[in-house]
Amino acid sequence: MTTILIGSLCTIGAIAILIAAIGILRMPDFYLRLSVTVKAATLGGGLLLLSAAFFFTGEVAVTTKALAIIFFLTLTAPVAAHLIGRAAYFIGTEQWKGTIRDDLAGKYDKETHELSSGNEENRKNQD
Amino acid sequence: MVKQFLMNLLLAFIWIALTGVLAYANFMFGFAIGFFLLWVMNLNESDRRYFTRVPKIISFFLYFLYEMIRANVQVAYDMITPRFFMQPGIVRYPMNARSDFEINLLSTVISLTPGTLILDVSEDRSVLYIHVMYLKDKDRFIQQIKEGFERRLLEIIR
Amino acid sequence: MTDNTLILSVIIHLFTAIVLLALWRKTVAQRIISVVGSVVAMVIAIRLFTAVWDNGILTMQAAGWDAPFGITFVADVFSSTMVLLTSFSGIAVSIYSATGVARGRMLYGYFPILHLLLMGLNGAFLTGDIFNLYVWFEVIIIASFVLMTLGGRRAQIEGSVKYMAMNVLASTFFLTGIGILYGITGTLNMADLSLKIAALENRKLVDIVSIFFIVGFGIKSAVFPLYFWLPSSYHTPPSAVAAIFGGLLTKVGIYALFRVFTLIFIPDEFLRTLLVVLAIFTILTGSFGAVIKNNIRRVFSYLIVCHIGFMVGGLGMYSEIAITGALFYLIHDMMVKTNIFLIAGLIRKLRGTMNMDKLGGLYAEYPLLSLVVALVLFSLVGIPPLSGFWPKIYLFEAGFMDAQYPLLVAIIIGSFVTLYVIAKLWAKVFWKNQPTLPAEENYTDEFKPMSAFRKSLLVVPIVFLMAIALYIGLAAENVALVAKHIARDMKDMTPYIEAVLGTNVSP
Amino acid sequence: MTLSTYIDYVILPILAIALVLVFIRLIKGPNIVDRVIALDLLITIGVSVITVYSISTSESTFIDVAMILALIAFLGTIAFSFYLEKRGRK
Amino acid sequence: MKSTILKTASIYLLPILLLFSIFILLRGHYFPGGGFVGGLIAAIAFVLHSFTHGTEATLKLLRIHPSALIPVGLALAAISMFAPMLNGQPVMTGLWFDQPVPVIGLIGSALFFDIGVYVVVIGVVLTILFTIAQYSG
Amino acid sequence: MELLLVILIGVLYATGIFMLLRRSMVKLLIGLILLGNGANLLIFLLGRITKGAPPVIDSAAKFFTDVYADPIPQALILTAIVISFGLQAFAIVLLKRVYVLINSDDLDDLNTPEEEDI
Amino acid sequence: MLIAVLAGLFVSVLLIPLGRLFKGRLAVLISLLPTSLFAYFASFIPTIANGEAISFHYPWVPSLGVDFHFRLDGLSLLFSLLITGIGSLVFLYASSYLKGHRYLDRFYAYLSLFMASMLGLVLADNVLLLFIFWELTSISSFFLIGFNNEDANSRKSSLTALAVTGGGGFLLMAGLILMGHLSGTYAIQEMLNASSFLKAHPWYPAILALIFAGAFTKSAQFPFHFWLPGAMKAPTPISAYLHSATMVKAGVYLLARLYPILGGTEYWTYPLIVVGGITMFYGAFHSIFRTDLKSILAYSTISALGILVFLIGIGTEQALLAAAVFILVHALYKASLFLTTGVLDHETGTREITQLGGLRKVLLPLAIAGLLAALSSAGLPFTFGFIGKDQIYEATLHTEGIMPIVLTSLAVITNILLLYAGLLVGLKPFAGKLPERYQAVHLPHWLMWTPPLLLALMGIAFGAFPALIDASLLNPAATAMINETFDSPLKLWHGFNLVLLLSGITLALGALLYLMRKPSSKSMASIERFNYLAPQYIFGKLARAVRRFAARYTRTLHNGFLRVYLFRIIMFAVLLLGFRLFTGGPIQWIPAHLSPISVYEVAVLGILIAAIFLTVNTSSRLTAVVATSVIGYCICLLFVFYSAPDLAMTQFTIDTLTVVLFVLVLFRLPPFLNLANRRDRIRDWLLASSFGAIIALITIQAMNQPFDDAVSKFYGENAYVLAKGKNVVNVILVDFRGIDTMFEVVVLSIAAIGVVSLLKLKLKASEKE
Ligand code: NA
Ligand code: NA
Repeated sequence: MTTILIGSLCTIGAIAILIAAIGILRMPDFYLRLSVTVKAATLGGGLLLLSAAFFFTGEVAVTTKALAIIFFLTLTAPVAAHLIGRAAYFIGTEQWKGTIRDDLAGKYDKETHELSSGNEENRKNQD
Repeated sequence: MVKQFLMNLLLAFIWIALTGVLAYANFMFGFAIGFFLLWVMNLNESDRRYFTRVPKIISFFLYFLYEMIRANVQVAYDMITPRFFMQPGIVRYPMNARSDFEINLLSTVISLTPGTLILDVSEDRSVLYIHVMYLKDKDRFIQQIKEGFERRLLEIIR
Repeated sequence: MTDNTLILSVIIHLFTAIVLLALWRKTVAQRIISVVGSVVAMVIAIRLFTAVWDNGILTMQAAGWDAPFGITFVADVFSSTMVLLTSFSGIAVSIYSATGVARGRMLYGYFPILHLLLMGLNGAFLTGDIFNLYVWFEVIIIASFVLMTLGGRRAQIEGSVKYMAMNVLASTFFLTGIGILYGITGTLNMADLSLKIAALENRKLVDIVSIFFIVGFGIKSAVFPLYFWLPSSYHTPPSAVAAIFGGLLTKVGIYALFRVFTLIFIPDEFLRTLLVVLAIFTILTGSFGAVIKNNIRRVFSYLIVCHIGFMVGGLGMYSEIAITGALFYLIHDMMVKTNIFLIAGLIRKLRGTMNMDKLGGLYAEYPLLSLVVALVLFSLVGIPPLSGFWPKIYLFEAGFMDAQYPLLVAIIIGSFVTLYVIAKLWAKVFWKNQPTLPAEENYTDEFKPMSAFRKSLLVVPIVFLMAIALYIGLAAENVALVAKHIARDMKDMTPYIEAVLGTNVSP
Repeated sequence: MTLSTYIDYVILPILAIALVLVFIRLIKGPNIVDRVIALDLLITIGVSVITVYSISTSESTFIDVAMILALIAFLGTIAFSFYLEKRGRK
Repeated sequence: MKSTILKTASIYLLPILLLFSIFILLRGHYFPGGGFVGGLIAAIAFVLHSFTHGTEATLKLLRIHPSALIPVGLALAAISMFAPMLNGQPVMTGLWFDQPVPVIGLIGSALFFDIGVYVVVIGVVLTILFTIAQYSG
Repeated sequence: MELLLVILIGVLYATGIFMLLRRSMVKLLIGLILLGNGANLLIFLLGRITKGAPPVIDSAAKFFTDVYADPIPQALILTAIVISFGLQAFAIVLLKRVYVLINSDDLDDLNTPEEEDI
Repeated sequence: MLIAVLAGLFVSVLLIPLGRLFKGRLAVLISLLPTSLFAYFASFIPTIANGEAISFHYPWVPSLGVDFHFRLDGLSLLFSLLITGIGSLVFLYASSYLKGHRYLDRFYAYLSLFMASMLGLVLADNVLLLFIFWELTSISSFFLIGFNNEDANSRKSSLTALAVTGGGGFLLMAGLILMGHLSGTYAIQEMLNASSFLKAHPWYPAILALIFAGAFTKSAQFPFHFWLPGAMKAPTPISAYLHSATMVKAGVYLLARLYPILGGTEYWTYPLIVVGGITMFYGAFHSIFRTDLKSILAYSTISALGILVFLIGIGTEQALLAAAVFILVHALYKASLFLTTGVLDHETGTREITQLGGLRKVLLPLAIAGLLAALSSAGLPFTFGFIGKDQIYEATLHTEGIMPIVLTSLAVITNILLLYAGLLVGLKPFAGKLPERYQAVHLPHWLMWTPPLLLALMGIAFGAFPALIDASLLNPAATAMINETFDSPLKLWHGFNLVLLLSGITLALGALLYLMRKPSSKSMASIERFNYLAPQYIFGKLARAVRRFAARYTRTLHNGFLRVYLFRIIMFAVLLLGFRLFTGGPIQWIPAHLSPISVYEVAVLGILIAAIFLTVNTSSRLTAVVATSVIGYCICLLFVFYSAPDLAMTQFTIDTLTVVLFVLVLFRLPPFLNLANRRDRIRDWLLASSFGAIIALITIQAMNQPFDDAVSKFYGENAYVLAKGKNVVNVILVDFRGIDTMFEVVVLSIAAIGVVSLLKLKLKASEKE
């Protein structure tokens, strides 16, 4: 019973990861690749870890660790994605030609890298 | 609320000590029993937030899981089919979330669902810039997030 | 029999270094502690030497695990002699540094690293485990690497990049050799390796492994054609550092060569010939370089290379008498080479330069000091009966015995060039009048205005090492006995192996 | 078919293919940021591989390795972002 | 780096990583881990903190300069290495308390040695990285 | 599998050496890293490899009851890794200094003429 | 006797601190040293004359067979007396000659040291001990010749002298050691027993060649003679001492001393006769072209040394006796002439023969000394020189074959020229008219004119009454050389025979030459035209060529390019390893036990190898860093697959930190440039890949060996039981091999300190070292 559960969790996880891999290879621009991979991989990794947690139920410490890893992956992956995405934007990484909107354009201060919320402009527009 | 949570934890550990089985399932079981006992004991108390919050957390978690799987499948389908039908863009999203913790949680959640990714938070912490894969209508997207993740999340935290 | 005392010479430097680190930026206290530490280290080294000389090989099985399971430390006459000589050089450099090294360098860890370097050397001499030897080598490399860059002048940086690249490459060879050695024997203990390698049927593989050690240690000891790092770097650091380098660093490579090629690999005809050929080229290369250089330290650097050839040649001939000669030379060389770099530093203090063309008039101005220097320089040359003379007798005898005429010729050329170069140096630096230099190169004599105490801190180490060199020369019999003892040990390592493994190994 | 063989012959090969695909992206680039995220993804897949491998061999000790990877992998990504941002500001 | 998200995340991550590093340190004798890896993880925790808050802030958080950890750790390791000599045993011989302690297991000189290594590694890594960061910044 | 690892080791040594022979100091450092990895793997392989049996004694047992990987090469490599990390860290900072000095990492530019000796 | 030898050494050491006291009047007191030594050695004359020898033995370095082993026999007594006797006069003379000199104390220190070395040399009864003193004479003469060290020529001359004699010294050392090695002893008396063995040994010619090299360089034989005229840069008392009785005679002494062991064969005779003959003629011929008094003396000294070598080469009893006589004759008149020249130089300020004349009017005692010495050198009857010359002719005439004619005529010509030279120095300055400018010249302090006079008078005295020294000194000396007693009293009058006739011819032609030929700077110039043929010139050219070659060699090898150095080192390793790998036995290609291959391993390996090539080929630094970390992480995966969790953890954390480090440091570095051309890259690839291939092959060879897992087993069995840990790797790290860990941590600490200092330390300009 557990074996089947573990097996299917593994399978789904592995497929999620494979999709992430296909995604990073196929996606036409950096932001899309980033978007796809971060979560698919986190999901896949999480599922595989979950199956490990089930597999090692006899050893509490191991299960804890597996859960801790899941927790960590979900915590850190978005942060890392945010940082590298931001950096990519700074160095002017090109977006796909099919991109339909860029609200970030012109919002960064060239010198300080401070990001404005755009509220001031909105207010100005309203005035 | 914190007091009740700690009490609940304590009860769970006592349960483990009593049964002598140090296993996850046993802990969960002890926690559930404790929760139930505390719920019964606190029926007449004024501050009952703890007891409404736990089910909310669980429901948020389930919602998140559903969203994630749904979006994942959508993206996966797009990925393995030869033609892309996405319409990506970067969207400016004004948040209701204010504290660092709230912003973090919100952005994590948004980022973890496929199709959306937080690129940055504005300096004054009022706006999120989100990269969206399937951006049909900007306003509808903002509406979705507001009604979906942000409302549910703030309900739990605040 | 396990004996803790032999690790004391490592511990003393480690704890001195730790205390010095705790006294970060307190330069006065550092100077005192460093000298005290060196003195204690010397006392320990003397006691170790006498203990080994009187009672035979001492071993210590670290953590109490019998060899070959733990790391063994062994003090035989060879290693305890090296430790003793290191302590002499150490104390001299430690005292000299008190005024000879800029305060800025002391603020950034000069003294602790100096002691860690000395510790590394002692460790390398005392260990009986091949991988542990690698660790000690790395301690030595990184410490010398830091000492070399300390101060960050351009020449220093240039020198240390080259030093680093080639020495790390040497370590890679060494490490690769260890890996293969472990793969074919399953042990790291050198005494155990000795037995296992001797029993190995695949001699070809043994030969191949030994080549890794030849290349690795050959780079460290600056043997042709692996010597390039030495003349690229030894002229760059402060003289006190150069003294340690010149006196001890290449010698630890020589030590390792001797240790490994007498204990683990007994060189066959091919390897012996190889060593002899390398020795010849090393001597000639060093000689040619020394002849044309004009900077005192560059000259000395090439002389190091030249004289390394003498020792490697001794190993290559491999007879007891040849090894005795090489070891005698090693003992002499460690004391004298340390000193000549200290002297170069002193000259720099006096004149602000080490360029022979810009130097002069030292004999007229500092006659007594010059005589001391002369004694050291002539010891280096081997003017009989000074220290460098005696080993050559052994080497010549060995050369005739073994019919190694090209090597003999090379040794004669090397000796002659040393004589000529040193005499030229003497004439240019001490005899010649101080030439008038262009205004921008005007020097100030930093030495003269010093207090008598500070002056003595510079001079005493030189005199101390000179006295040791004189002892080596005039009481050559004692040194000869030591060298002979070691050579005899090397010809029959059974006592060493039995002391380490604690079993009876009948040959 | 045991779980172990299933993992060895199905799951691990899938993950291996994923690794290779990601690595192709790493080689192709074209930007340094592409490579950085490919690297990040490689590590995440590495975590998965180790996890699955530990199930296959029933050796829980490998989970510890996976944990360390998960904990500190993103430091590299952060460092690269840090660098790119600083360089961008120059 | 000016990133609210990272800043907030690092506030949670620092104690978690530190806790984890101690965990890895203490169990090294029984499971993979030990002073070395533990020290590296602890150092990485602080490095992460310094990335977002700046080196100065991290130094303030540490209270003592990391370079001061080096002699402390070295001394700890060295003393636990040489302590057996006072007993007349060879250096590095393990000295053990008889009673095991929960989680850690038996306490002995090997543990103190490992702790010394842990401290040195933290000191070394942070000294190197902070010095570079200050120099570049 | 061993044969493939042997090839890998050969490639690591070869490329390490090749990088060592470049003019750029960054490449030099990378070359040293590659060589270090090669040496580590060589030690590892020559200690004979074992799959899925780490040298950790079972919590219930007092010694190994089954096959286990040779722990000695692992300990040696660990030491070697740490040592090369120390060296690399220092070398990388040295690279920085070199760059500040000559505004490039071309080692040929670092050579100073002998006349500038003091 | 040890004290006698070392007394000079003590005095010279004492002079270092006490030198100031002896700079003035007290300087004379130092002469007590040689005079008392002279008296000491003179007291042995009767004993030695009786055919006895005095030995003294004191152990020093028995391991090497070098002891203080001294022996006083006829030969060494003759030399000892010369050294101390002439030494006494030179010491006295110098106290006045160099009166008030700034470095008079140094002068005496060097001179005492030199005298001690010379004494040691002639008294040593052990070839290595002899060699030690031999080298000490070289080094102390280096200081003496370079005494006027502020003069560039003086420095150059002393360097040349040291280079020539020192170089010869090393060859001599080789010869002596070879000799000692073959005979099993370094003691001369014991070597005598090995004489016939040595002479029959195939290495005998080599021994001779090496020993001759030492003797010829020291005794200024052609073509190594050129250092000697240069050595005239020394103050005249030094020249007098070095070139009459001591330094240059050392080579002659050595040959004489070794004659009983090695002499008498063809290998011995012909080289010595040829070299000695050439030298005696060459020196004499050159002397007549010089106009500087000391130069003339220098070349005549060379000639005289040639004669001595020549005589020892002939090696008959007469020849050796002649040598003994001529050693003494030459010492006396040459010292006298040098000292006379010194006074002339001192008083007139010139040594130019063309400018000097008529000085007998103001320097009468000197004129007498000069004349007597000149006559002695001319071999006028009733002078000691006459006996010397007679003996030489006796010797040459008593050789075999056509040799008598050739050798005798050579000797006659040489002697004619020498006679001319002697007259030039001893007579010319005093004869004729006194030039105006020398009217004011007056006689110097008596310490300066008595020594030459005394020496000259002795020359006459010994000539008139040879019995004074015949049996007591000369016969024992010759005996020591021959090693068998013989009786041949010196005679003034051999009767009217061929020898007398030759002496007459010599005298007549020499005097004629003196009267006919006026020395001029023109004649000097004429010989200088042939300088390019002179050995000095050729040696100089050779030395320059060697220097040029050395410079070229050094710059080619050590050209400053790190990559070239690395290339050579690796090339060396590849050649050696390759040679050993492909010789002496087959290469096994397939290891015995292989584990199965799985997909994921292959994938990781493939990625690894691809990442390696990406690292190598990328033009972006950052990509290189990314690719390097991929390599690290993949290796980490391999470590997991092959059961090394601790390694995997460490590799991973360290790789991550390395990335951080790289990234922090790489700021603002420009992209890689492809700085190497195609050819270089191909060459480097060839070398690198052959190295990689060799490593791979060696690994396979090593894997074929059965693995010995005793140590590993021990760890597995005892890690928990004895060391109380279950993670065996960790147990090894903190217990079994804890020492490694302790000091690996030290490595890290040093690296950290290094980083701090490298980045923070900025030395002030004033902080030089
Ligand atoms: Na999303
Ligand atoms: Na560990």
